[in-house]
Amino acid sequence: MVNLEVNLKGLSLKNPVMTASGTFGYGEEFDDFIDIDRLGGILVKGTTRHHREGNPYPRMAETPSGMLNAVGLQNKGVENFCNDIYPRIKHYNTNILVNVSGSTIEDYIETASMINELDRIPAIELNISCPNVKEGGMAFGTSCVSAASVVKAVRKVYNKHLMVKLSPNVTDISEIAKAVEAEGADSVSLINTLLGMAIDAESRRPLLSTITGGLSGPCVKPVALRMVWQVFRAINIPIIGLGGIMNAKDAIEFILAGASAIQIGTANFIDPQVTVKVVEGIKEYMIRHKVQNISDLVGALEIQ
Amino acid sequence: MVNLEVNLKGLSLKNPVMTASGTFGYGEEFDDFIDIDRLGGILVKGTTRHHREGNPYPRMAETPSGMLNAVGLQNKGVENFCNDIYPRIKHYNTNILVNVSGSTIEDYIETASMINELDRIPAIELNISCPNVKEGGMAFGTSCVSAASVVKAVRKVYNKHLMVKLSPNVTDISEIAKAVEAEGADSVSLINTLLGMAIDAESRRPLLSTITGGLSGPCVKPVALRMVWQVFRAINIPIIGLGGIMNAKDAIEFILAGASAIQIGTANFIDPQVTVKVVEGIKEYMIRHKVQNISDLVGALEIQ
Amino acid sequence: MKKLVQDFEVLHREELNDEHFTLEIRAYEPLPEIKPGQFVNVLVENSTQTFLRRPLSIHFVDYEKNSIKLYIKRIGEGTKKLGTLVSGDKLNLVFPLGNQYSIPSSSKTLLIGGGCGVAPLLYLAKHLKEAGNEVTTILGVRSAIDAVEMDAYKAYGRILVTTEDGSLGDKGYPTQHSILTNENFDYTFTCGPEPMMKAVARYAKEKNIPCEVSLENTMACGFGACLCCVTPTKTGNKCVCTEGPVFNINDLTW
Amino acid sequence: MKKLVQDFEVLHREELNDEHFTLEIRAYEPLPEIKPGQFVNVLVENSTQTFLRRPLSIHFVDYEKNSIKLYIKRIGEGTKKLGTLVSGDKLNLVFPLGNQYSIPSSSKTLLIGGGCGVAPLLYLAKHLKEAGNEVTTILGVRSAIDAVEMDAYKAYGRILVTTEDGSLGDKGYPTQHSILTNENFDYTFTCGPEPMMKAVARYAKEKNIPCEVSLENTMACGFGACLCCVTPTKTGNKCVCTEGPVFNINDLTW
Ligand SMILES: Cc1cc2nc3c(=O)[nH]c(=O)nc-3n(C[C@H](O)[C@H](O)[C@H](O)COP(=O)(O)OP(=O)(O)OC[C@H]3O[C@@H](n4cnc5c(N)ncnc54)[C@H](O)[C@@H]3O)c2cc1C
Ligand SMILES: Cc1cc2nc3c(=O)[nH]c(=O)nc-3n(C[C@H](O)[C@H](O)[C@H](O)COP(=O)(O)OP(=O)(O)OC[C@H]3O[C@@H](n4cnc5c(N)ncnc54)[C@H](O)[C@@H]3O)c2cc1C
Ligand SMILES: Cc1cc2nc3c(=O)[nH]c(=O)nc-3n(C[C@H](O)[C@H](O)[C@H](O)COP(=O)(O)O)c2cc1C
Ligand SMILES: Cc1cc2nc3c(=O)[nH]c(=O)nc-3n(C[C@H](O)[C@H](O)[C@H](O)COP(=O)(O)O)c2cc1C
Ligand code: FES
Ligand code: FES
Repeated sequence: MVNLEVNLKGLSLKNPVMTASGTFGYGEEFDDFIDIDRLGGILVKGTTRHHREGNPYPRMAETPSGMLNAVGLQNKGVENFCNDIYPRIKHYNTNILVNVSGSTIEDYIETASMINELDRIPAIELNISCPNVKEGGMAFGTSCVSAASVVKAVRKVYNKHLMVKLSPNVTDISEIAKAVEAEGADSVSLINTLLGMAIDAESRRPLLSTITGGLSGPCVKPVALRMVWQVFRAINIPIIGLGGIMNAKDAIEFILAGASAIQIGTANFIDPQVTVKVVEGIKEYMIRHKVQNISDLVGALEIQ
Repeated sequence: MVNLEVNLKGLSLKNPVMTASGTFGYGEEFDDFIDIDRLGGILVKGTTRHHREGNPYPRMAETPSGMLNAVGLQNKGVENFCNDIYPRIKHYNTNILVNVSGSTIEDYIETASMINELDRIPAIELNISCPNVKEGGMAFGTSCVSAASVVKAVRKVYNKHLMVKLSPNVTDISEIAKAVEAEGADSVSLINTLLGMAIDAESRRPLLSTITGGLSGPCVKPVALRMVWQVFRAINIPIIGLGGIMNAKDAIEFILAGASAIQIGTANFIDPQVTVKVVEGIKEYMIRHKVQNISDLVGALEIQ
Repeated sequence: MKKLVQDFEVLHREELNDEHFTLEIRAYEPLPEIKPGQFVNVLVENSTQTFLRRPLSIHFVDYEKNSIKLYIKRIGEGTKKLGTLVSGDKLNLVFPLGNQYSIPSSSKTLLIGGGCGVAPLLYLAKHLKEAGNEVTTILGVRSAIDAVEMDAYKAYGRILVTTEDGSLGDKGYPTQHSILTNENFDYTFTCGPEPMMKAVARYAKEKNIPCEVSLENTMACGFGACLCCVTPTKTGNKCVCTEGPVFNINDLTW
Repeated sequence: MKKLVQDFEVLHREELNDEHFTLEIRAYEPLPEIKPGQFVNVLVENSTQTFLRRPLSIHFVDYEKNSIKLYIKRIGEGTKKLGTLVSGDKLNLVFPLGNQYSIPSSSKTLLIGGGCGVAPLLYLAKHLKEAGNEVTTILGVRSAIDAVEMDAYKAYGRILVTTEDGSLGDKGYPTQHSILTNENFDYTFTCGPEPMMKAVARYAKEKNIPCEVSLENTMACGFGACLCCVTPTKTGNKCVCTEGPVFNINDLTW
């Protein structure tokens, strides 16, 4: 039989399929649709030190083969997560990762150290790339110096698997990846959303309350694939690839480009069962192509 | 009647609709389909100092709501343009702009000064952003210093309208725009293609001979609109907006975001008559919205 | 109430007037219990401009036929495409979504709908009647030709119409109907354009009776996963898709 | 030859076997002159995965009916969607595109087609016959069931078949047909999978007779504007859509 297991520097996944933060709630929202325990891992909502109301309505606009969002990290804060949500979801028999966001280094440190105490959370994903927060959430991810500084600070207080989520809104993503690798990141996930904008020509108004927002969905897949490929050749820690994955074929493309595991985001909105279908599709691909271990496909793009 | 005339710092267009370089050949390819004289201007193929064979086959891949290309500036060189092509196309009663590309500053200087001599070419578009050339074509557009240096050099030898085409593959496009404005650019056009990649999961091969290529079409529109909006607030010279424009509604969106004129690229492949339809559609919008001058719409996005 | 993703089969599309149509669709599996006010999220296939699903209220449920009826206004690509479906076509739904209108008992209830906001009211009227309430429905439309499905409402109570051009019923908006001054009600329920719902809310506040409104919003998922659909409430931002679409006006910041 | 963008109306779709079908489409305006080897670029509407047009060879032209016939193999989204069109549906074409096969006179011509590469050969056979040539067509298919439209070819000359499984005609590939060793020809024309065309080219070079092949490529525009469709030739990169799709093998780097 084919072996879908993935080992991300100590974090082991039963298969390479995870969910993308902010698109999968706390997992519970999908209980009616799928058996979450069949996934390699789930990334829960972006979590911050303090409660955040997020941005005003409207927060969403459809775009060609994609969508823009301006949720703005609405969440009840890390304490609420630890006390109320964690007890409710820790029963899942899959890896639960918390996406940690912040506006200051202190925020990140506080939040990460609180999550560090939770037995059933084997890893965090450090979100240094959210484009929807005014006070610097994205700025951290757009320069090597600031990206390194936040990873360095969090590394000191967080001793499990530290995944760092990179912003695609940069000139050279592999430089940023190298900088966070150097500070002890265990893996990198990419890409977060591309900064975009939508306008209603008739009303002459922006479609989002924040004017600009984060672009996701199949439209960003070519950019995401390119970045995974670039980063793969630049660093030695594992890569988690995402951006527009809608089916197993897309997932395989990311793996061939260099991703050890993948995340599925926007596709969950269109088909809440997509994640388990992708697990099955990857299996089917491996059987058809006589690939024994999924790891054999990682970065296996053939270039003459 | 509505007035569609646009004045781009001395370069006057009968309407804001131009074509994007590399997607409109030398104009002649569209003679069968439309009356080119009805357009505000046409941007002919990327032209370099020397003949270029371009990249090997395959050069194109379809993507969700877009395409990747890796043409690689195939052209016969500026001398051939001046001697063979220019005489053939100079009869068009519209603005013919030459997209000038290069690998070194000397290349840009040489090419621009030869085009400077052509009476019927009122402007060049300096392509410092083509992602398909290995030797630095894009590098110029991805740092303020190098962008400034090439504009400065060309400004010395080129004394007509100097439009500079910006790369979207940067962390902060408004910084680059400011840098080229400071060196005397008369206008900026944006965006060139986003660097992307496509893979065939079955054959495990990249779909382009160059592995990565330039993404265009509606999928990039949200990113392009956002960049036009950002640059509009950063500089004082006119902006020519492009990226995924398929119809008049899209064109209006770019104008509202801050573009004084627009270019249509990939859409020409799907409907070779799209440009004149957009001219008509803009007219119709202006009548319906009681807008007298197209310039009244430039940057007229309403923000509470 | 378990949410499902299921294919349905189109039984019948009925054109009501230029803009509106109903689509009756049958499930292959037995339908779960569906409450008035709930909605479905529909996948529009074979359309280049509908990447996300389209939320649509449940207009009616026929458990015998195992079918749901949708009441749809042609707006853009998605709804226009739905308006081309024919008997036998497939339609994929995520459903049933959202909360529901409250069902009082032995009360005099007033339902006010406008535009395609009338969609959830028919099924609500049925439930109200079954719970022993007296039901009065006012539909506000532009012109007589828009006053459709009158007989359906009649089955569950009294049906009144206002038209903007005065071609049928009282002239004006539904909140200007004479019955609002001539009679008293215990409960009011509304769905439609926001200005209309706000007028109904004002009326309810004046009369000091409960008022429930059904809000629309931009939705990506429809089941609480994306947080794209919030509306401000007195207790902070709430998801219209899970904590609504039905809200008591007392909870809103209106 | 002026290129046009025009709507056509589907007259008839005929299923030839599991994979292949023909689509006969009628122009609303009188058709321009169309040469054998030319192609059309078709807009596939109502499909999320076909952003660009799809190039398809012109299989046949009926000036009396003012119609064009396409011969299509179901490959992906685009061709599958075309395979659902029915009489009365509209189809938008950019056409006629590309160059053409040469038409000699009073010669013994050999046409070799494989897969959906047979598409342009029928119309070519007609032109060759009309110019007074003797026409022999060999179709290479997998199995007897794939040997379709035999009668149509017969109208213009001799039709031979090779099947990979030996269920009809000679067993093997079309370049292994016995006629190639038993007879001599003056001209050869081919269209199909590249390995097959290369085998035909080798045969033609051995026999020292002219050979024209029709190449495929990834196309964005189809009319020379994008330079996405180049093929290397002895005189540099050439556009398959304007300088081809038909090339004399002497010009290629094969
Ligand atoms: C809970 C809920 C229940 C609904 N019930 C019904 C119903 O029963 N019948 C019915 O006809 N319509 C209903 N709607 C509205 C319906 O979802 C939209 O009309 C539909 O999504 C438009 O899709 P489209 O592709 O036709 O138009 P688009 O091309 O997507 O949009 C056309 C215009 O409508 C606006 N719009 C698009 N989607 C929405 C949305 N989700 N909410 C608000 N505005 C939007 C766009 O901004 C645009 O201006 C409901 C909406 C919600 C949120
Ligand atoms: C000049 C020319 C004439 C042609 N004539 C015919 C014809 O008469 N009948 C016919 O059935 N087919 C013909 N083809 C091929 C036809 O264009 C492709 O089969 C079609 O574009 C596939 O579209 P799709 O959406 O079904 O598949 P897709 O989903 O787009 O692609 C499926 C597979 O086919 C490959 N492919 C897609 N487009 C092309 C292309 N343009 N060239 C080569 N490979 C491609 C893809 O890489 C992919 O692996 C011709 C191609 C050219 C260039
Ligand atoms: C509605 C929405 C909310 C998101 N919230 C977060 C978040 O809180 N933290 C984060 O790191 N990324 C967030 N993202 C980005 C996704 O995790 C993912 O990086 C992106 O959507 C690209 O993947 P996709 O194309 O598969 O959706 C969000 C995306 C969407 C669409
Ligand atoms: C096939 C192709 C070739 C192109 N060649 C050039 C070029 O030579 N010079 C240039 O500046 N941009 C070139 N571009 C980029 C376009 O001019 C334009 O910036 C980009 O395609 C975005 O616009 P669109 O989405 O309307 O196509 C090319 C684009 C395509 C698709
Ligand atoms: S639409 Fe996603 S949370 Fe409501
Ligand atoms: S397909 Fe565009 S030049 Fe040939």
